[in-house]
Amino acid sequence: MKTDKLSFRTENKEGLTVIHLSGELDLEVASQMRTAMEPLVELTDRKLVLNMRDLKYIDSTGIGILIGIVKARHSRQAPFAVEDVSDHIRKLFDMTGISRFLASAH
Amino acid sequence: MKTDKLSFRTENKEGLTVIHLSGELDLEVASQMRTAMEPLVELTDRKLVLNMRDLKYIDSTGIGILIGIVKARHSRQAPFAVEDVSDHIRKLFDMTGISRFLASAH
Amino acid sequence: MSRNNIQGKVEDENSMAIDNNVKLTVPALPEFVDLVRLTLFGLATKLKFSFEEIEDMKVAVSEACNNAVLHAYEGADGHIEVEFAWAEEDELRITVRDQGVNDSSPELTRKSTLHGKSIEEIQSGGLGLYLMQALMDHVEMNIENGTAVTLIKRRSAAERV
Amino acid sequence: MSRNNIQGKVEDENSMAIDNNVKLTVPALPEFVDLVRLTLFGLATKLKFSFEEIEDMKVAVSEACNNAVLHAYEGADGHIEVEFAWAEEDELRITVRDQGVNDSSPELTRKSTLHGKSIEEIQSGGLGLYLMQALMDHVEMNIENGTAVTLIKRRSAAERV
Ligand SMILES: Nc1ncnc2c1ncn2[C@@H]1O[C@H](COP(=O)(O)OP(=O)(O)O)[C@@H](O)[C@H]1O
Ligand SMILES: Nc1ncnc2c1ncn2[C@@H]1O[C@H](COP(=O)(O)OP(=O)(O)O)[C@@H](O)[C@H]1O
Repeated sequence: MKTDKLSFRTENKEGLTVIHLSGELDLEVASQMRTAMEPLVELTDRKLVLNMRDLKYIDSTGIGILIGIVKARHSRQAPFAVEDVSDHIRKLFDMTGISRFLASAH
Repeated sequence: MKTDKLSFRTENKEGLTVIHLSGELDLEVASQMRTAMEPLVELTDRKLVLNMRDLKYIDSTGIGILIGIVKARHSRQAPFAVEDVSDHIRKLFDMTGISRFLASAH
Repeated sequence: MSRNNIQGKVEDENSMAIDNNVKLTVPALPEFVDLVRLTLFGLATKLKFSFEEIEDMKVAVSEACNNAVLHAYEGADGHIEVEFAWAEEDELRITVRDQGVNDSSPELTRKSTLHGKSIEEIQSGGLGLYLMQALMDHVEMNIENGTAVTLIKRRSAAERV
Repeated sequence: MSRNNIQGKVEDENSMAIDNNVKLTVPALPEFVDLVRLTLFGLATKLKFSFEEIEDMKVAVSEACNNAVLHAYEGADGHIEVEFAWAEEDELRITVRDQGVNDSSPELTRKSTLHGKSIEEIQSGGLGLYLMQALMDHVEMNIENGTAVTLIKRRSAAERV
């Protein structure tokens, strides 16, 4: 799936699915992001990782989506993490308090 | 001389001065451009060339400055040319009719 | 419930179709013209105009803004308002307005260029209105409590999606 | 003759000092919020805010715009007006206005976050006002014929030139 604004690249590893996000995760692409993540959240036998190296922008809309994923994976007892988070996005995660729930990936 | 918007790099060759423009040449930097070109226009024993490879924007303000240089060099019987002109800028030069006066550089 | 979509107007039973529009107001100073270009770039990209069409519009809109900066306010403070409007997805109408003084004629006869002139005859200046006309599909100038220049660009067929 | 300069207001004998300002109006739709960010970026760069300060402002302003898009117009068409004003060179005041409905309280008590909550307690939503407060130096909300959120950011001393 790919738009100009936000795109996803999937990397399948042993017991692990890494989704590389690139672009901007804002209100305009929120439903596209939710749709893309829905089936992945159900893969409970694999760890799910969001790689944020090329994510240029996120705000409370995106953080809200992450909270949804955190809760869905927790209730399914399946692991979830983010990796390669930029300093600016890390700051937003720390401010809002979501960092605690985004176990480091490795 | 260097601002964020328009910068100049001078390359001195045998009998030739090449000024590499980069950035945007618009109304905001017009007087800066005129100031930078004034002494160069007087070097009548050398050919003067403006390299436009990294020039991202020009409009009638910049074309007006080029007309001034064309006339000043002509009245001093000194050669002047532009080189590495992008398709878009070439189109503006052709539309306005200044192309004829900007002998190709080599 | 009806929502305007970026691709064009949506009509429903209860409301008249309205144009989509974006407006930007900046001080009439040289250093703000590139902000107009930046906003134009962002919007025209959304509307799927081609790179070349966007470059053409950037120059035409800057020419109109330069004129407002240089001629309208005679050194006093003033603003430029740029309105971008589109009803159909393939036509962008840009109006550049100032509240300044304009003693020129609003009749846009085809302006002269450097073509056919000798090097002694050519002069700096006077190319702005010509470039607006050459780069856009339609140009109008309205002088009344200031100047309003309307610039229309149609997206080429090849770019339509 | 006095001219406002981008670096701040200029006073002369005859006229009161006025604030410099740039205004952008866009439809209250999700796809226009990034246009607000683009204009903010262009302007804040001119004003020599640091990269990090600009990123902070982008998020805060987007949060205010997202709220106007999501809550103000209840599905009907509407616009968001974003005004950027600066009198001193080191303070940018951004006001995000809509003409919609707002039933919430304008008193900005410190909003809650996910800190100290268990995974079962945390919920999506409700972080927008918190982030505006955390990322800006000052935030005000005014509810009257719609909502006006004023966001103020001071440029850090290290960035001053
Ligand atoms: N916004 C404006 N306010 C006042 N006068 C204007 C405005 N736009 C154009 N004009 C007048 O029209 C003339 C022609 O404009 P133009 O073709 O762009 O050339 P130039 O600006 O180089 O003179 C200007 O010299 C000016 O007298
Ligand atoms: N522009 C607005 N118009 C109407 N209601 C608003 C506006 N801005 C904020 N609100 C109200 O304030 C509440 C809190 O906003 P916020 O903290 O950003 O969280 P969220 O938008 O996720 O609910 C919103 O749920 C809404 O009820």
